Amino acid sequence: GTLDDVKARGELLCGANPGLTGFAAPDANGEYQGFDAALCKAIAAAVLGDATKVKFVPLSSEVRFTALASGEVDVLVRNSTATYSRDNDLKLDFPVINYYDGQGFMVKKDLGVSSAKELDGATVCIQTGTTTELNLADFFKHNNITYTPVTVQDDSEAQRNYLAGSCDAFTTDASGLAAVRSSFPDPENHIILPEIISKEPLGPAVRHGDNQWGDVVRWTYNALLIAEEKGITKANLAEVEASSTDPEVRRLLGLEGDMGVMLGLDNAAFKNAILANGNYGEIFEATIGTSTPIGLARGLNALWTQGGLQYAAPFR
Amino acid sequence: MTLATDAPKDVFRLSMLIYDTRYRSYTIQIAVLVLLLLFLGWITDNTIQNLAERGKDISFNFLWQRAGYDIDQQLIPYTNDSTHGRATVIGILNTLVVAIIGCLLATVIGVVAGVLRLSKNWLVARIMTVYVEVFRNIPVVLWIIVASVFLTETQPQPRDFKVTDEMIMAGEEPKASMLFGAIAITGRSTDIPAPVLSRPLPTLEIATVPVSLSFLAFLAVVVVSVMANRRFLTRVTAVQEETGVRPVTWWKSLLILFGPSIALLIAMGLHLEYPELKGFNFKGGISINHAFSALLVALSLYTGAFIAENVRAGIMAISRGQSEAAFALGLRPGRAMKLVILPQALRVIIPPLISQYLNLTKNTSLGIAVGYLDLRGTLGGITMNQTGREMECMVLMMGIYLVISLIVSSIMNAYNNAVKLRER
Amino acid sequence: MSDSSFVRTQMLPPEVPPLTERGLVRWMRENLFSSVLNTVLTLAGLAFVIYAVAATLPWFLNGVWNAKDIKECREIVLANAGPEATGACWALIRERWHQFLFGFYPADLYWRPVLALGLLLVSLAPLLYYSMRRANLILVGTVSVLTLIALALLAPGAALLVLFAGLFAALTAVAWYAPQKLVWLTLAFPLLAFALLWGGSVWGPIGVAAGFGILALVYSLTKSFLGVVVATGAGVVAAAVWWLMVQTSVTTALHGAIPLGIQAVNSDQFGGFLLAFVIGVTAIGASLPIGILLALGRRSDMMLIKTLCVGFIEFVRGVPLITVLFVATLLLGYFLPPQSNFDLILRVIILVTFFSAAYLAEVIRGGLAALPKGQYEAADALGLDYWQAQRLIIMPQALKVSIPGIVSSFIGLFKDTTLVAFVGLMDPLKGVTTIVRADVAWKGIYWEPYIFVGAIFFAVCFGMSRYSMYLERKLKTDHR
Amino acid sequence: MAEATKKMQVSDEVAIQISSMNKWYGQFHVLRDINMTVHRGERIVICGPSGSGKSTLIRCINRLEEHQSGRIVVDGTELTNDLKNIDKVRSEVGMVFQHFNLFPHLTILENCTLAPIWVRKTPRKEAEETAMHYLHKVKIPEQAHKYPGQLSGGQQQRVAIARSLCMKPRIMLFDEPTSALDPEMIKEVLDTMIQLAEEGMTMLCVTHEMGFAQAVANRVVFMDQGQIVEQNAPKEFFSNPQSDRTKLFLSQILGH
Amino acid sequence: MAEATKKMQVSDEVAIQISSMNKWYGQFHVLRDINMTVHRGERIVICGPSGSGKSTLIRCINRLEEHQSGRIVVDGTELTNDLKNIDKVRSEVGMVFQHFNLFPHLTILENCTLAPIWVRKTPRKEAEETAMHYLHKVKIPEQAHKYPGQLSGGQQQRVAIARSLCMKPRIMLFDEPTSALDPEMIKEVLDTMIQLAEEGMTMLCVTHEMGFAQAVANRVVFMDQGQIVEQNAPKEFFSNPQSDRTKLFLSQILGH
Ligand SMILES: Nc1ncnc2c1ncn2[C@@H]1O[C@H](COP(=O)(O)OP(=O)(O)OP(=O)(O)O)[C@@H](O)[C@H]1O
Ligand SMILES: Nc1ncnc2c1ncn2[C@@H]1O[C@H](COP(=O)(O)OP(=O)(O)OP(=O)(O)O)[C@@H](O)[C@H]1O
Ligand SMILES: [Mg+2]
Ligand SMILES: [Mg+2]
Repeated sequence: GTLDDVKARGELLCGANPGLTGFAAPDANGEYQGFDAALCKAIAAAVLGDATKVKFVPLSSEVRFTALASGEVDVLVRNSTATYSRDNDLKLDFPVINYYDGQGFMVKKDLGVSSAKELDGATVCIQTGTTTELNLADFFKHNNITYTPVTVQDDSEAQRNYLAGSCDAFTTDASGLAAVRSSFPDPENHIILPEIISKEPLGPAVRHGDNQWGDVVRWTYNALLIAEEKGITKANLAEVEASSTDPEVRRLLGLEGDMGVMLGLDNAAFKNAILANGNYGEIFEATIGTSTPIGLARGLNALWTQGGLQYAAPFR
Repeated sequence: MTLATDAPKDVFRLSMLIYDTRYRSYTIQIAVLVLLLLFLGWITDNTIQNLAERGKDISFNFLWQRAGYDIDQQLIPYTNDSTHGRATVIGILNTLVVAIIGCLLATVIGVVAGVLRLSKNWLVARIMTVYVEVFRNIPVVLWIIVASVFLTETQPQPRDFKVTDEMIMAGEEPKASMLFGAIAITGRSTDIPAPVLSRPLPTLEIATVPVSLSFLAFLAVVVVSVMANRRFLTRVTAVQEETGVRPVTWWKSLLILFGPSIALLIAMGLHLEYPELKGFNFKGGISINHAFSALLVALSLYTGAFIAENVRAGIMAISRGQSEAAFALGLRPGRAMKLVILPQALRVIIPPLISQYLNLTKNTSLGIAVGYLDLRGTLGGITMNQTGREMECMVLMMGIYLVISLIVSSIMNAYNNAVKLRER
Repeated sequence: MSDSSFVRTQMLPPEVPPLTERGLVRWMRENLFSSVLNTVLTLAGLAFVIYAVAATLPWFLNGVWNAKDIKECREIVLANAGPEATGACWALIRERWHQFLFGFYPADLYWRPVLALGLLLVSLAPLLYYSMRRANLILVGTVSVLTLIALALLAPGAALLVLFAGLFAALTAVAWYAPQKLVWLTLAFPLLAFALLWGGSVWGPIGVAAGFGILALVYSLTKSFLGVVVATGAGVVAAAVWWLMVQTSVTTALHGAIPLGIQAVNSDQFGGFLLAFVIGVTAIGASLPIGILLALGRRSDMMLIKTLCVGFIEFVRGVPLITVLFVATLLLGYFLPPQSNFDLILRVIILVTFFSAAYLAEVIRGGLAALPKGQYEAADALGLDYWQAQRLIIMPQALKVSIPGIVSSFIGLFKDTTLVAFVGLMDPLKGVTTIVRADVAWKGIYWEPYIFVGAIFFAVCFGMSRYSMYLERKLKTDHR
Repeated sequence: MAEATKKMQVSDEVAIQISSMNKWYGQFHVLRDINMTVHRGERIVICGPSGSGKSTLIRCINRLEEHQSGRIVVDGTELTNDLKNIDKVRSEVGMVFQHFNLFPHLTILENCTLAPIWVRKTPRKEAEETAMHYLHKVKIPEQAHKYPGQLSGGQQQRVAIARSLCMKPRIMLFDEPTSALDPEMIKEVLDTMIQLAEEGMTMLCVTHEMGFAQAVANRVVFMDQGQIVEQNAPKEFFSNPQSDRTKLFLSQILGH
Repeated sequence: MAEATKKMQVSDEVAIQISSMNKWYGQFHVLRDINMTVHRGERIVICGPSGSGKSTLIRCINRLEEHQSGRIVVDGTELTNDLKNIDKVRSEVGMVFQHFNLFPHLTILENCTLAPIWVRKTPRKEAEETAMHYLHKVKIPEQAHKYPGQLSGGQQQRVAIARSLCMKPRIMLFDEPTSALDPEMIKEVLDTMIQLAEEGMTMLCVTHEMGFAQAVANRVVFMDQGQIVEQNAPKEFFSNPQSDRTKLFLSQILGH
């Protein structure tokens, strides 16, 4: 299975978006940074014990699923929406959802529009090769209004067109909209409309049928969530390890039981995963949270305990 | 004299398969054929295995399924309820429309630039040289992007055209206004007046494609007038051959060419529908989106630079002696150009010209850089993405491009054979 | 008619032409204002130039070279030139130039691509100038000096620098004393470049070279009883077996026994112009032999072979490069045995090679057609066999005639390497530019990276096209 | 025959009058103070070393080159920048080039009828008859429907002569008409030219065929360094050259 | 000298034996029932009108063209489709073409050593010595390091002869070796060929140089319409031709 391949290779191949600010993009040194990138690093840490043993493969939206299917990458972490047809027709599996999103619209404030339903006759910028264009078509059709699509190749093109006024509205996942808005010289002049026209559960994808590998991805992610739930951070991990008596925490950190080995990993696997970038909350805050220029609130992605949807199965 | 003995019997030996010129080529060809078949078999086998492993099959059924996405430039009706197959046809038409208009524009640009490059005017020749060199030596993708950026970044927004009551009160002018009150170039599209008929003929639906009878009628009239003009010109030539003097023809020609069609259009009540600012955008008229314009402009300028070189080379290939001989016979420069230089230069220019057309047609696939939904954008882009049928889409797409190219190049070969200079 | 007889006793000296025929006045009259039309054209041209300069010059002049992000750039322009002014933000280039040139290649190893480029130019010398000693010396000398300067700037360490200086001095000496010997460098260059760029064990390239050795060996062993063409086939088959089935295990074993090598660089770290050059040069270099074979095949009188070659050439020339690139990323995986999956760059290079081979085949076919039939007949009459005739007589002449065509194919291909951005590779034009603009600090910057990349493309392509024109002229004169 | 030709009447009427003509190419003084009068019916051979300006002189006469000072009057029309005069002169002066310059995309017949039809406005029928007449004269009527590429060099040059004659010129200029031809073909062309001379055509001919000069020329003009160095009747010119340059030139030409 | 040459011994050994040979180009029967025996040391001149098949005959002998019926035996090796035989014959038969066909990208010396080195596998040193020997023989050793483009036509043809000789052939074929040359150069080449003849080389030569034929040939073969019409010793051939066609041909050739 993929797990053995990764171990044999000593390197995790992670399909990523090379240009989505906050989620994945290489920095000046060519190192991928961001929310999605952090998940890959955590998986690498869990499987190989070293968060740097990951090779990011930049993928365009058009080639991403083929790359995964053909084994070019082990896991695809490229803000991909989990859908029925992708699960079944494209033979993918989405083990977890690491970001709950929804498609929204951004318009310039001086356009005088406050609801997406007022966009009749508007020009809308949209990136091709994603679920967004289907959602968009459905939304306008459903509301009996018309629009002109301006299709563009990638995210930065979309923003440029929007800023230059090639379109009245820019549609993509709400997280993307926020990220984009934050980078504008005048964020206050743009508003994100209240309508969220779709559900966009984003998560890592793996090949259908390789359940063991799917489990590795799922539980690495769950470990990050549980860590946040239990208040384990990168900084206090050593301390917790020494002092904690919570059996779930002890199992998580590999102090008790054989949880890692059960999955074909090391018992310290999840500890390493947390050590890589911290827990889910830490990653969120460091990459896209309110303290970053992108400034996304946790919203749906808060832990269930705080009214969000992020809910990890118990670690036992 | 020694006589040759009888020819030895021609017995077949195995070694003759290699040494005998008669058999050797068969041996080689059969070996190649076997290798080829093995190779194809290997590939087929791999493909079948791979498809099985990924749980896929080969099927073109998706072409009849609902596409679900919108395309902003449609030459025939299309909505997101149409099929992928129809989206593909839209893509092909979008490819062809850029290719055809691009070829025409590039030819005009190329001929003008090529001729000006040879002009005695130093400044103009230099400017053209700079144009040709700059465009030829920078990737066409960059030009497409630059054209798109130029159009979107430097042109005004639709709402800059808006005239509000307050502005009238304050006596202010809107930030932008339409060219000749008819054409609006905005940062998102170019809107031009649309010809509309107030008394059109009915429209027929043939194989889900609406065919306008008015258009057919117009086409028929144009064809007839062109043919009539031909007849007229042959008659004029006959007169010239009789008397030696060519009658003045231009106004009669114009009348024959355009008179009937104009009459028909007036009869059908042709008028222009002007674009008007309504809501967010201009409505009415024909809206040409910028992806199209950018692709068209960039490809025409880029290919035009190459054509300019071909034209220059073609004219220079006609030796100076030819024009001197024509002058010495008393022909004026214009006549010499028409009767002596051009017919010869065209023979040199047209073959490379057609391969430039081919290049331009293939380069339309770079519309991907500005999101133009041509064949690659529909069939090889969104459709492929939404259906996950890479194999089928790619094969179909390459096949279509191939057919287009083969048609163009067979025209080229036919032309080449037709105009070959006769030598001893 | 004796009145018509005339003898000049005193020869006339040449006189200077009348004033109207001299100097600036005449030049202007002839070149700018010779007729009404010309005058109009001149004025229109002048207006255009003035407009273009006025529209863009301030932007260039207000350019900012030193800033940490685009906001700072805008502030500096605002401070320097006032609120209405616009200005370029070259600071981006200043910060990220290395990514445009090298992609994500490790910074401390930049000397390797630079050295490879230097060696590439040196190894081209014998192809371009054959055995012209002076031209060789000038080319090799200039390249050596430039490469050494670049290397020194990249500061790979004094020891290496001395080594390189020695290497280039040696090459320059060879160029002067035995220019033809540089061919050996040309032959070894592909493997040398591979070793330099990708690094890793030295046994890999040696293994590949061994494949060619096997080809030659099998050919020469079987030639006498199989005939040249069949022997070639046998050689190719043997080499293929070696490369595909044996080589990896042997080289791994050798590397295990004697681990020799330099730091390996993964091909996904390649980007920018480094990537463009790697794809362009490899594809043209590798497509040359394939192109030659296709061209020969197309002229062959064996129906099947001719049909195959024509079919292949016409197919490839009929589809856009971008579809070929999509095949490399999307479909090639289907055609190869399950689980075998190799590097995207390699896949792209392979398909681009086949693509350019079809174009080169046509160029070379032109060169072959230009050869008089007598050359083939003379070779036959002297008893040379098919490959000998091709190698010694036909190809040297046909390729020489084709060089301009090959150069322009290369220019076309080099420009087209930008299309690999559409399959996710980091080409300089779109790939690198996109990631640079995804950086929060530079978001919103548009023209500068394109101008920078466009200028480099222009310099390289223009240089090459000028060179090929020069070659064309030279070939014309010595082919009288 | 040769002597008969020479004795033909030369009228007093002036066909070409060149006076104090100078021409420069940039700084290079290529024609210096040329004075020359050609009477109707005269046949003049121009010779001289390569680069001496022979071709340039001949090309000035039908304004393929512009002169910068002095006057050229052809058949009473002065050559100035006036396009009408140029047209007039060109339609009266025929020219035959060293490299024939036939139009390769037209048949022989079309080559010959092109100018009459478009310049003289002759009806096609008539133009074709004239053309066939002259093609008969140069002895290749049977080639009329072939293309120039299908003819030998000598045949092509004869077509070129016929093409010029179709315009019924009063003056013919020849610029080394035989120097691009193989020896067997030279004779064909020279025969044609001699025949033309016999019919009284005014001819200026740049050539190194001294046999031709002796046979048909009224006058031989020797040029060097852009100047007319010597001119004389052929007999005197060859038997008794005056200037040293002429002597040197003749010794080279006749010696080899 | 000429007579001396002719008296040279001709051996009884057969060098080339052609019997009942026919060849077609498509439907066109270009060689018809050719029978011919050439003995070692014989020098045969083949002549005949253009298109009579002379070149084709000669090219059949080293299989540049394939014959369709009949036999050709060269030096005991029959020319069949067997590649080995073809190679063998080609390396024993030298051929000189009308247009020299030197390799323009190689120096004269390289032209001469190419085949010995690659076909005969002679060491380079030795091949160069041999080449210089033959270049001496054709009197252009000093040109060895020039390229063919730098030589005159006559010199090039002599190099072509030397190049063939370097393969030490037992038979030499010449296809109109002088017809592309200017008159002055023809002599140089003919001299070289005469010298070769004197040394006893078996030669077949297509030529219209009747002087050469009279001087060195043992036999003159006259062809017309693909057939051998007449063959005889030169003296009889020229003084007393038998067939009408030969007479007609000779009157044309010698007449002009
Ligand atoms: N277009 C031109 N520009 C500049 N110089 C020219 C031009 N045409 C000719 N010349 C020069 O003018 C001089 C006279 O040229 P011309 O052709 O008249 O000589 P010619 O006597 O006809 O020589 P030839 O016998 O070689 O034809 C030569 O030195 C030539 O180099
Ligand atoms: N490759 C070919 N295909 C068809 N016909 C050919 C070919 N080569 C020659 N011929 C014809 O065969 C005939 C004999 O040609 P060949 O060249 O042997 O004549 P030749 O006697 O050498 O004439 P010449 O003196 O002109 O060289 C000619 O009619 C020629 O047109
Ligand atoms: Mg001249
Ligand atoms: Mg012949």
